[in-house]
Amino acid sequence: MSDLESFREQTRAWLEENCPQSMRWAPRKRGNPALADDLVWGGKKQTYPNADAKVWLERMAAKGWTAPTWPREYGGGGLDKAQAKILSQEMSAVRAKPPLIGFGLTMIGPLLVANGSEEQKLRFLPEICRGEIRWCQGYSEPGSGSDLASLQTRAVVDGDDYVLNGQKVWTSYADQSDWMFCLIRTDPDVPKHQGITFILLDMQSPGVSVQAIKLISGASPFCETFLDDVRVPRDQVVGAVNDGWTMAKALLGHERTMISDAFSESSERNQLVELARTYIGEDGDGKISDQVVRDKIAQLTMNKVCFDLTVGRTKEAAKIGQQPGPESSIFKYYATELNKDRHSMMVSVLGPQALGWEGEGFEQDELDVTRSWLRSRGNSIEGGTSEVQLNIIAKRVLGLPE
Amino acid sequence: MSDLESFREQTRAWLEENCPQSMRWAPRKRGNPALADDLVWGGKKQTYPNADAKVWLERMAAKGWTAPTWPREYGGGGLDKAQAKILSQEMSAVRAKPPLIGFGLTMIGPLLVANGSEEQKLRFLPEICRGEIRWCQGYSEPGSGSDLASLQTRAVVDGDDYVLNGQKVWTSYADQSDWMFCLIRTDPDVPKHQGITFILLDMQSPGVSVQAIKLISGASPFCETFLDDVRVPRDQVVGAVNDGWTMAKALLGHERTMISDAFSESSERNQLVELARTYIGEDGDGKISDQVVRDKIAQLTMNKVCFDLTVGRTKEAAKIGQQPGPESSIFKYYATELNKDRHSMMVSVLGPQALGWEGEGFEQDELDVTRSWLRSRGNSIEGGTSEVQLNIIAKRVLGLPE
Amino acid sequence: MALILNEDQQLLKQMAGDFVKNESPTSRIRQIRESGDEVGFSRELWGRMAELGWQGILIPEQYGGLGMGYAEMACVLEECGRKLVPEPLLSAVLLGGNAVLLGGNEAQKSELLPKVADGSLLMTLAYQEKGSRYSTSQVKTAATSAAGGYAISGEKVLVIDGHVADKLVVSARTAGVVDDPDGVSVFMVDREAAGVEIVQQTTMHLRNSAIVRLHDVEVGRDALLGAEGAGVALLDDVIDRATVGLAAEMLGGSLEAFEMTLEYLKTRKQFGVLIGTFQALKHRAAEMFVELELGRSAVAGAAQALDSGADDARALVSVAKARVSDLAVLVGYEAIQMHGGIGMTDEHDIGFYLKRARGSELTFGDSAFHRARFATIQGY
Amino acid sequence: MALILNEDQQLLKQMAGDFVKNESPTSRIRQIRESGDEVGFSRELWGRMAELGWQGILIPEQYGGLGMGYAEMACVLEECGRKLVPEPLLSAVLLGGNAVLLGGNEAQKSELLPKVADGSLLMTLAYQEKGSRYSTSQVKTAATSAAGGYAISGEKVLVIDGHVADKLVVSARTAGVVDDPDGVSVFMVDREAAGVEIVQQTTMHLRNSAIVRLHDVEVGRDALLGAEGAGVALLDDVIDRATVGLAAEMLGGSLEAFEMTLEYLKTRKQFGVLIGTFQALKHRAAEMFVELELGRSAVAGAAQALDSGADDARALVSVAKARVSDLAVLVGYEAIQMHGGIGMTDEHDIGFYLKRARGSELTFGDSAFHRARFATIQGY
Repeated sequence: MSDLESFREQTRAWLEENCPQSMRWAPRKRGNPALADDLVWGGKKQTYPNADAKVWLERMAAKGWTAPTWPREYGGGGLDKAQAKILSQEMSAVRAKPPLIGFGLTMIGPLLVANGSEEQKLRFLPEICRGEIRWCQGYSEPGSGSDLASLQTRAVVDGDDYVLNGQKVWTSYADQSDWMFCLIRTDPDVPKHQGITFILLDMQSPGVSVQAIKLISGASPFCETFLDDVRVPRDQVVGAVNDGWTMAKALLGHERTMISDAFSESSERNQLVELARTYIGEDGDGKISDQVVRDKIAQLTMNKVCFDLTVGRTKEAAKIGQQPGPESSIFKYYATELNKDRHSMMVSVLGPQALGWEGEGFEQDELDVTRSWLRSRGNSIEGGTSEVQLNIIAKRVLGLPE
Repeated sequence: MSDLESFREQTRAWLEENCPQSMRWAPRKRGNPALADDLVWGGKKQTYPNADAKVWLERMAAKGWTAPTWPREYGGGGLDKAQAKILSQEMSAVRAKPPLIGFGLTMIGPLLVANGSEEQKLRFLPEICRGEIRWCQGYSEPGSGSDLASLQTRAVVDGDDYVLNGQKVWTSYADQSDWMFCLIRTDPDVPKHQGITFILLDMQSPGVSVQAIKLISGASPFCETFLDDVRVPRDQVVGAVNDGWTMAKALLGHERTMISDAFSESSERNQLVELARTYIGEDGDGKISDQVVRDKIAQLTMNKVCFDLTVGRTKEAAKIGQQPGPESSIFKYYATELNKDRHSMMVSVLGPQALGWEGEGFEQDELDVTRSWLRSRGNSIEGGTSEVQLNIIAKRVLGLPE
Repeated sequence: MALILNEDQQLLKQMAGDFVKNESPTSRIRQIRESGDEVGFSRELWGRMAELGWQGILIPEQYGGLGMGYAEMACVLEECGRKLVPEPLLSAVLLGGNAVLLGGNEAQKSELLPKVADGSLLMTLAYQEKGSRYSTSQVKTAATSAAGGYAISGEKVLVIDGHVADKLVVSARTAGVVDDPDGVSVFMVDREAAGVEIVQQTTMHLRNSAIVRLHDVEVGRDALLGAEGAGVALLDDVIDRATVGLAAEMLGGSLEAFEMTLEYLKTRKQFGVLIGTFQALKHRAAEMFVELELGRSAVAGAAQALDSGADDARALVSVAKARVSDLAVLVGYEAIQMHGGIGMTDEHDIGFYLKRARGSELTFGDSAFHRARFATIQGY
Repeated sequence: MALILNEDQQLLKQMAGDFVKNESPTSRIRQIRESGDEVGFSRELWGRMAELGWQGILIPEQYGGLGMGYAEMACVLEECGRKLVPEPLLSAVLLGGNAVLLGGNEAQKSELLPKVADGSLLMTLAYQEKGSRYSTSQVKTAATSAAGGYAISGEKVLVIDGHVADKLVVSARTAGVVDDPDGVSVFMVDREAAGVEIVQQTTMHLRNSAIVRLHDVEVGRDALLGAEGAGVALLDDVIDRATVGLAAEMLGGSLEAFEMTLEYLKTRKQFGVLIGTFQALKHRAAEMFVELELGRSAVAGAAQALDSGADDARALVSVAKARVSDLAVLVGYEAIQMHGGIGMTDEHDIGFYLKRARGSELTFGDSAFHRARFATIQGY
């Protein structure tokens, strides 16, 4: 038996024994976004959905498998790519939920592994792996919008510290987070893409205040974060001073991939069909009785199939070690536009039953459709607007002149 | 009986007596563009569709009613607005076809009435009224496209003449025309909108050669016109030298109105329905059996209704003496986009029977649908592209910044 | 056709616009939402509207109204739509008032219309049921013969301003089965009648609405509007008229959202320049303008057709509702997108316009419904 | 799934692209049109394609082919589509060849497939009739029993390359009435057989086509492909495969038209600047790029599904044809519009791409047809 085969056997056995039943996906519900509430984001404010969730995280963290490929000395699993793939496959096989998710593992952690100082790695990575700190991202500012490099929050040196003043907006779950990684202007006298530094900020620092932003959907996934003479030790800079844009670009790429990934689950594909059967009805042959609605649902479903196939092309290329091709530039744009179209159509299918906000006369599922629809309108704004995505395609892929 | 009432009675009687039966619209065919072939454009190359057409033109021209509001001394009818309206109403009442159409009556004639020299008026207007000369418009040049002011055809003074060199394209029916009104650069050293002069050119002049441009539809409504040391007397300038742009702007407005007018006939509204009944079929209730097709036809028909109502608003405003409102800025854009959509849908409805170009296997009506569809694609290019129209709306109506 | 406003109409519109701007900014609807105000509008402002005669615009002079038409009503509702004015014009006048005007006998009209016209009586139409979608014949609520009249039982939903209406115009089946176009009758029911239960609903688009439950509610024969069993035709006529009113309101909302967005394009900077300089946004703004002008024409055409009693009025009502439905949603979507992140916040008013746009789209039939209806009317 | 090309496929595609670029520029199709050439393609080039093995790609090795799949066939057809190559691959291999491969018995396959593979036999499918639209069961052509076989009478239209095909695969009704899915049979008919009349058609999209009239054409029992009366299933299978081939060709044509337009945007000046700097055009170009990438995925997905015999192959064929139909028409329309006046002239090649786009759209079902078919397959 090869080393990998024996690793697979051991892993499977360990997972079977250690993954609590309640931490396994129900077969049909996979990909239902409502279930994301069950997942553990970590951090000091984490309240575990149940005791099993905590046990599962502790067991996985002890093996370093919350961050399988990070070095063991930083709390990771020290697995190579082949082993990590096996772990992922075996987790799927037992339908194990991820023990821990969040920006620590997917964004700032990888950046620190690659670009952090040894001190930073030793200080932050083990805490991230154990789910002890939750991170948020402080990029956008009021007025910066799509033009991220125009940010105004300032840091000035004072002894061993930077002193920060300014305001960040659209910080996802800043109110739930312990630390923020942010972009701060450290040199106002150079072109705007220069003079920006990537800084790690303890949200408990004096002068930090956070206010949730309520969205049109009624939910508050984002916050405003005010920085008022906040002192940050200078060793909390990642990368070189004034080289924050380089750091940010890598992470921005991560964010775009995450957002489009979030919509690539195919189990929801036929939710529209189910809604149409319920709200529009079907004819004697089981066809949706309104052919116009049926035509539109078929169009949206085909769009999704084509998108999934396109993602599939990139994944196949990645498997054989190729770089993502030009097709990957469409992911953020198309996934978010498609998601908006799908939600918009769901509201049309519900008809008058989509008019509810809360209270009597509407089922919870109906209220969810309406609020999810409203939330979906932000998809083409956050993480790079659709307009910016089209600009990028026109410039970088098509080479159209400025 | 008021003067107007008696004018109406006399007019009606005269029309009844003098308008040949063959020069009256068949009630159902009104507005069918195929019939435009019956109409008389005038000019030396005119071949009359039948003897009645010639008689009808001569009778109307003798009364000055080919150009009812132009002064009598220039061959017009000398009618005031109220009388002209009555003439128009009475012509409609007997379904009289216009005795004469073309750029002479609708474009260069009105410009000469307003801006021509006395000599020019006496020379050209009577000939226009009698249908003896046909005009074409020489604006566009190769490379000028939407950017009309970039034209390069040059005129230099030589004695009493200008000597012209250059090339015009997209001249509608230059091969059928006797004269061209054109824009020529007379001063290359000033900003491009200046230094342009409006010149009348005899197409028989030595050095003028014309070549028809074949379109993707197979038809050749446009020509290229080459000017090679063409001598034009300086008294054939309209308006001031180097003030051609002012002259052109008035006429360009006319052209845009004409193009949109051409699509505002509503008798074609249900041609799509008839085609769908034939090529798609209907159910037991007489409904188009494919609901998706039916939905699209209803959409296109509604678009047409809304457009007609919008034109109606402008017409009503004009009747009470108001200037056209901002709604008139959408006419060219929307009429052409709608016409394209309608033709595109007609091809879809025909399905495989739209695949013909000529010869066996296809009805003439089917071939006409296909060729008209191809021709329609040019609607949003000629007379100011849709993009230019949107630019104009954004700038002039919405006041968006440059 | 009278597709443009005459001087009187222009004056009416101007005055309505000023009144709305001064007395009912968009902040009102936010305040009402936050306060959880159960009335959901201002009785004082309602009284002042009555002084201006708005409730009486459509009511003939013999019944105390102004005897004007839909062209005038549309002027007022377009302006109200701009600021999402919550006062119950749509329910009291266009639904309730019209039910009496079109369906009532002389006695009913003489008694009720003057009170509608002076604003003292709030009426509304309760015709929708859960699952009935946009149909007037999908009626499960039943009216059975009872001593001296009828006993009505059933549940109506999304009854516009049903939480405050004094009189509810209710559709109920006196014969036939669900979806049968015959056998539906229309009754007036007092909110105070025994067996009437009214539950306020909270809607996404902040349109005051209620569930009306009827438990063996007894009404006399004089509660019947129009002939027994012939209610669908009456309901369709009433809803057609309310639809034109709603379309005018939607046009106003779309214009306001568009103008807010245009203003944003002219003041917001990104990448060092005003975002209104980006040609892609310019073209999209120009396309919205095109749609707005077409929508304006469609509303004017439908209003004019109702006023002149034109044969094609129903077709033009469908044209108008289909057009402004698509228009309002387009503008709502583009407004949010062009505002960017701030447009997604509850704090910014622009979100109200998107919600109202889709809420109104899904009231009295969406554009697909009206395209199908239009095709049917046109015989294909 | 194999959605990306392996090294062999990349090499095949590269070679096909070079061959097409060198041997068959778009000017060929213009020359053929102008000359009125009755053959409509080059037998010499056809022979050289056979040397490259293109006709044999789909044919199993035991019948003299290369035994490759639709992924490989799509590589070649995409490149042919770029230059509107007129040689009869679609008819001879994907229609005619597939009819034998999927419907033939061992004797028929052994006899005919080697000749298809080496290019010596031209076959095609004659299934469309006037008014049959995209249906395989709308068959009026009748085959009645005759001595030793059948006598076939009827008219087929838009038979691709029917003017040169040596053998016509003809659908004819042996039982049932028009539109009955049962009772259609599929026969092979020699072009030289008595009673066969072939009239070349002139199509808008310059696809060589013919009317085939059958006047009591007698064929033997061995002319039957598959079981009598079970022809619709065979026809649908054959046309599915040809549809993927056509979709690949359409993808190629769309790519070429898009690239021509992109080049124009980068070189054409208006108002003193390159028109490719206008953001509105940039965004539209980027949107076309998005559609092209999705179209590429759809074609790859359908080809892969056929190659792997996947259950959802038919659904994916519909996804691919619907996608590239809309894609090709979009690109065709935008290409003309962005080229401006010059794009409207017959002299410029871009018009060929629009014509071919719609011609192919209306062949084997347009996008609406395939959306409806997809929904049916998916059970809704």
